[in-house]
Amino acid sequence: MFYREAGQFKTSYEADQSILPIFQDRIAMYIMLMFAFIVFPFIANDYWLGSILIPFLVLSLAALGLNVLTGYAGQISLGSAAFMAVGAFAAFNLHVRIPEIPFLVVFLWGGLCSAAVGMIFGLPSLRIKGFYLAVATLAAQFFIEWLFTHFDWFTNYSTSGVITAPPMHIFGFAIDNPLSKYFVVLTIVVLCAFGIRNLARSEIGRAWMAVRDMDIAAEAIGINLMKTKLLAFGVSSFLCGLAGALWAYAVLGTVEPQAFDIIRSFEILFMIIIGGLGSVSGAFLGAGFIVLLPILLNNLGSLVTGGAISTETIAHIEYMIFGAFIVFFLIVEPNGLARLWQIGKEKLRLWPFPY
Amino acid sequence: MKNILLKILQCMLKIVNQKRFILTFSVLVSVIILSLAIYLFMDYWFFLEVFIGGLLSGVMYSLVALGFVLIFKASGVFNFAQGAMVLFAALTFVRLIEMGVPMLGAATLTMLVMVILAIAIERIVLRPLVNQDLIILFMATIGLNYFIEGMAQLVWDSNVHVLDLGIDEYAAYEIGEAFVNKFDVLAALIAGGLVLLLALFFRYTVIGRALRAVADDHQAALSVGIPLRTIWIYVWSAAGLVALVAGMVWGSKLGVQFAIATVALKAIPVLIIGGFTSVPGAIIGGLIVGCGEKLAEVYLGGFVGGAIENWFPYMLAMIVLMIRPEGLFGEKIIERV
Amino acid sequence: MLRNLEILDTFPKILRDNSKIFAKKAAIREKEFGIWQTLSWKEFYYNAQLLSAGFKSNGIGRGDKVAIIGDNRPKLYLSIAAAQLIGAVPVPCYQDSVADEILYILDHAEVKLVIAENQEQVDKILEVIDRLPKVKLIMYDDQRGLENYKNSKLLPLNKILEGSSEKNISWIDEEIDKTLKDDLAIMLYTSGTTGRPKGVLLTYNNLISVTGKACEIENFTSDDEVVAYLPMAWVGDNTFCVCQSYISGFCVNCPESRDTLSIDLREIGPTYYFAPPRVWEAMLTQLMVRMQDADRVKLWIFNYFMNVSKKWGSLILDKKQVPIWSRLLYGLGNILVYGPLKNNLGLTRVRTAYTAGEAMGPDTFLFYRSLGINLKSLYGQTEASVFVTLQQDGDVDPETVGPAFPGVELKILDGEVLYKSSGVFKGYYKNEEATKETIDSDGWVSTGDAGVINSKGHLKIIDRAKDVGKLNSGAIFAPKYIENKLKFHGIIKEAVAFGDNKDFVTCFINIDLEAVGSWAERNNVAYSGYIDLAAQEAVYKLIEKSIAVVNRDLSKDIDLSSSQIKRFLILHKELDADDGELTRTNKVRRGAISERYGELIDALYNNAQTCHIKTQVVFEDGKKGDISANIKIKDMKTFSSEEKAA
Amino acid sequence: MNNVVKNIKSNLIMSINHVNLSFGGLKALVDVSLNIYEKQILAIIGPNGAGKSCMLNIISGIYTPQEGNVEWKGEKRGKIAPHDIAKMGIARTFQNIALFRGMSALDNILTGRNLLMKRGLLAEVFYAGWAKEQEIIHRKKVEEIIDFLEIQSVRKTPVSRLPYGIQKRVELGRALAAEPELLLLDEPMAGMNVEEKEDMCRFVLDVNEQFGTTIVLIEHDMGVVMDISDRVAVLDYGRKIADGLPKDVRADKKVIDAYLGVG
Repeated sequence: MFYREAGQFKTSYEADQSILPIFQDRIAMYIMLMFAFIVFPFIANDYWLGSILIPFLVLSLAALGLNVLTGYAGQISLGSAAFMAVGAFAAFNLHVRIPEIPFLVVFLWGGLCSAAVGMIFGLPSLRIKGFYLAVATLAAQFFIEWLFTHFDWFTNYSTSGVITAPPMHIFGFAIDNPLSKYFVVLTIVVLCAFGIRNLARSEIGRAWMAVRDMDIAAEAIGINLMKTKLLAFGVSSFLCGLAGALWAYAVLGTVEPQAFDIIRSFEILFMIIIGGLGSVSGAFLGAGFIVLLPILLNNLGSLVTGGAISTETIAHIEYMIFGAFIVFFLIVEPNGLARLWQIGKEKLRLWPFPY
Repeated sequence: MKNILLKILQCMLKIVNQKRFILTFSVLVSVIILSLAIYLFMDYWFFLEVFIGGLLSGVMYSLVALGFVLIFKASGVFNFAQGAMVLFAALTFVRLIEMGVPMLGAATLTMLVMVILAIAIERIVLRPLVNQDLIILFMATIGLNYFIEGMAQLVWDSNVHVLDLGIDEYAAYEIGEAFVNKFDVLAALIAGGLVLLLALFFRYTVIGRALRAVADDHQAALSVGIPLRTIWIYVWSAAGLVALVAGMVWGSKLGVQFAIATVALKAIPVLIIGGFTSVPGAIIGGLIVGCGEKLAEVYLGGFVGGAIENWFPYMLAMIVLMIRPEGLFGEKIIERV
Repeated sequence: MLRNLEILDTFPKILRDNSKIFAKKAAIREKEFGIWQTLSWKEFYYNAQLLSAGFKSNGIGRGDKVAIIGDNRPKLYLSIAAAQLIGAVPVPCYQDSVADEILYILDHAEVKLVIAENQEQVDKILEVIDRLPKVKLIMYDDQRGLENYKNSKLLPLNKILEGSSEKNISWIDEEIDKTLKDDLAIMLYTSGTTGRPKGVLLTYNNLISVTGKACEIENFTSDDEVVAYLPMAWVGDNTFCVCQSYISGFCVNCPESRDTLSIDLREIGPTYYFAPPRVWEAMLTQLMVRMQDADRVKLWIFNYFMNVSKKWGSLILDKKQVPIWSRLLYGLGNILVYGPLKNNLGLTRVRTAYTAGEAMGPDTFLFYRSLGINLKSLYGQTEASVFVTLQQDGDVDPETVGPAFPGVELKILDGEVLYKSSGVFKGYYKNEEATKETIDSDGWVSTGDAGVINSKGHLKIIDRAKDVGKLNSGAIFAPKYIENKLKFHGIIKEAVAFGDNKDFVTCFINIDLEAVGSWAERNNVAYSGYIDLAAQEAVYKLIEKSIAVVNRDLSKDIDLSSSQIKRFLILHKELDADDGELTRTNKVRRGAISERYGELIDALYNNAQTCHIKTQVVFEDGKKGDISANIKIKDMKTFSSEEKAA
Repeated sequence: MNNVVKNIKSNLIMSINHVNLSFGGLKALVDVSLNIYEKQILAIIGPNGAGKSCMLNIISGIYTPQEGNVEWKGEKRGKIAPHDIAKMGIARTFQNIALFRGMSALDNILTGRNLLMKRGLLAEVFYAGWAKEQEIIHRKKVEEIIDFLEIQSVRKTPVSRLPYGIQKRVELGRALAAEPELLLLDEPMAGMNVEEKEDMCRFVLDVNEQFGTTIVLIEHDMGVVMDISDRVAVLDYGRKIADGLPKDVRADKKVIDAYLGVG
């Protein structure tokens, strides 16, 4: 309805292959970015920033990571949280051992370590598929969880397994209040999102999707399955690792294995199922859904029953609703919210015609 | 006379030639060698104790695993919700008892609930997803898992409930210098009984045969007029039954609580090792995992700060996966070009 | 658009000038390999020079004829330019004409060089090459499939473009200076509705004086966009895509292929769009068909706002006074319906749209105007360098074709329209007496069209003068007028009316397969194909309704009320240019039809109820074959003055 | 037109020598030898289950024969990963379309060029420098193929939405994108109507003529095969029963029997 594509013609491949070829979409994107960078910081209070927006962004990043692996490359994983943990602990250790190192490097390091670990646990994917692989990643989940709980070296021999993340400094600025954290996280997440979008539209992205859609054919046209899959594991866990580090530093302020248990892994899986497999926007939509739903429920619960209903009960309802949604989406729209969004957009472009 | 001997010889050869036979055989041999070594070099009574303990807890893994196998055989679905079903069954059962329902009645009632659940699942989840990718179904069961967990704790509550089946949990038999927990033995017996029951069920009932047919080839089964839907309901109900029994056993051991849902996850390595499609596989796998993790815990755990039983089975499973993706007893996974 | 066309009095001169003043601006684009490959005026001019150098070196010089055959492709437009640069005369031919049609033209025009688009065209020419001794060379654009053709006369255009270089084109400047305003610019063969085509000779002066004026009126700028999709051999394309593009420097866009036309049109979003009525009508029909499957809400919104636009649209377009609320309503409609609609048709940016060549249904016409598309009909002829009359912004009457174009004098001489203008052609090539017949001693050109000039001085065309006949009752009979009235109904694609020297009027009907087909689907009428559908009783009923409407219409007009249709039949095949039933511009060839279908016409007048017919047809691949059918004939009731009063 | 064989003595590009292949008990191929000559169209025909596809899978390295060997340009070829085969210059299509359903026609064909592309994570993440350039360069090539196969109008349509015939074309395009020396077509015309078949034939011939690609194709439709191929080899029950010029093969007694046997 709002699309006016007549006259938007491309005279170069560069323009034709750009991320958002349609003018109206570009506008929409700019507006969103403007909101994220300018409007929210002004209107949102610390509660919103600290306990909704930042977690949302970090989880989106993790979901993005898993989406690379599951959505683009078609390799299912139940170990995302473990890779987050690796990122968090790697970052922490580098930081406490060599405090001089600039923070961005620290985060990068977190990502890289996680990537390395991810590739190791990705090795089985060369022989096994589907939930067999899922099991292998489960192994990663449990093993890594155990590793960080039982080896004090990782926790720098702190008496309790829980350690507070030291304060962040970037370019000499202290990143201590929600607002500053928000900006850091936002910037990183946006950059990553565009990075993945770029990958998706270039050689690597196509290789991934080829492997996902029809691995035999992919091989027959000269795609090296091993390299491609491992790369997917690497990139995916890199993002998860980064997310893990951010989660520890920007959200919790503590570094603890419990924050990265299997429940978290599932949470992230749900995000991409609900949000949409194989799309960047899906990661964000899914994360938004999963983050906002509980808050919504809590408020609703206290609103309806005037606080009579226990948070525990709400938690249980939450479980049920999540479960229901997963099943619902898998049945109705396996490609999730992102696909629904797509369809809506198509309809708008064709309006008033039905097809 | 002579040719009879020849026949016997041929039979022997046949058996020996079978791959899985060789595998189990080698496993057994290695176990024996290991135990011999232990017999010679360390406190073998203690070892025996650990070993048997492992076997017994292994039996219970097999019990849970059995639930997976049933459903997997019949519908190719890896039912991640099995754990939740165990929890649900156990909770229902224990709460009914707390309400003063006699044990048998409670059991039957719970069973009824499980059947209803099975039907509901078939209607709401499986039917719409029929002939979708298995991975999709798998993820669906994860959703299902969450739903049931939530429901179980919403309908009942999420406190720890003591389930007393009237067995002294600390009484133990003495075998030489080794102590073997009576309860575990009993549990093992129950499990064994159930396995036997199911085995018979599979072999000798119409549904059982139908099940096997479906397991072999869906399309074929459909074409010869086996009603897939009813089959699924049966299977899921059977899985429900297994869940109930497992729930009772685990519940009375650990107390009925959320934790026993996670116990089910242990069943996954069991299946990987034993193979998804074979009942005996589930049992052997369970045993291997059971004593594997116990032994590992006792003899290796010390070096690495303990609690390795959480991940040891998975590592074991991973190794098996790398070598033999279809597991020790599973049917080979063939891919067509 | 303020350029001195006194000095820039030939296209070569204008082109050279463009290459300076519009150097960087796009001259021509083609959707090829997925993107719009663009030539700036500078490049265009440069390439044209290279080509003409190539022509020269192959012995083409002043006055030589260069035939151009193919779809609208930049290289072909380049060839036109190139030919003109060295004073040769381009002769575009219809790309879909069959070998012997081409043979006639190439032979008659004494063509020396042929520029063919692709294998298809080359094959056609090679088929008859032996009978064309004058043809020295055949150059082709698209290599595909021509690699191992061994004919010595074949030469790829690219070879020339790559072969020749900067150095050997300096002489072209003098050539350009040599061109004079009265030199031949182009030679266009009119696909006469009767007899062989005639070569219309047009000078630079003809074209520039007229089309330049048009550019002024519509104030085209170098930022405008047109889509070139109409046959290059047709004067319209030449005017809009060559002359006007040169004069105002706007960009000509060539679609990727026939089946991507609509997509490409949408991508480009032309600001200046020309289409003959059948295209507009097809667009409308298709639009309505697509809308049929929309859900209720959408359909309601659509219909509601369509009524709004019907009521106010054209008024607003004509800048008339309208109540503010209706203006708002229209604005809302523009967001919800008109805007998206135009966008889907690719007409969002259209500033000026023309229709010509045939009469257009007032409903269709007004539909587009009410969407806010400034659609205007013009009356033109090849002989007049197109423009004879043109409707003016803000004063558009769908019944007429508007007042005389600036610099054109009009008069009606015993029913026939005559005109005089600077655009009047030099004459027919090698056909003196035809020229004399057309242009009289003091320069009046007879159009062969019957028409009237109304009080406002707007011209109204009724029919081809020679087709206007008399019923035995003595009342005048204007078949085209009736046929058009019929064709305004979406379901009727073609109609042929008979009645000259007869007691009453009858007609053949060609149903529109798309429209009637979708109607059939919606009313689940099963059909196997055109022949089957055309014979269906239900379809006859459908057609009867439309004819009844037309009859009622006619009955209102005093001197036409007696030419209401009494009997009709639906033809078993679509009238087709390949069978010689239509001209290449889809005009009805009465002579041909009445001899092909004589028995049917007789049947219409001896009140038979069915008639068997066997006709020979030419299929796509040129093979011939017979189709035969039993055709039903229906009687219609007619309206007398009393009835319409009631 | 193609029955005029382009110098039969043109040099050997691949030779398959005395190949045996069996799955468990059943023998798929028994002592089959086959020569593939440069720039020729070789058709492998035969009734169902004659081992045609197995033959193709051996050539494309998906199966390795238990006995016998395959020589590529005079060198023996051992066990080798399929993706390396592709790098050797052997591309193929599949019997039941194996397109990447999640992608557009354009992307499918682009993917066919992956093996000619450079890989560099960072450059591609930032879509900068050569990463972008190569995208554009290869897009050009792909567009030529799209133009060649006349599928401009569906360029950006997801393949899953395309009609069967067009999908087959896209798959051919994907194989062509790799600029192979040897092109394997597994029943390129299966399940097509006459018109689509004619198109496909034209494309196959054009590929062979314009790019000089050697083509091996499997086909049921005798007629089609005889028209377009330079040489025909006939398999029956895993054995090669005839091999030669189409006209000779058509006349061959054994072949006729084999086909009449199947009907």
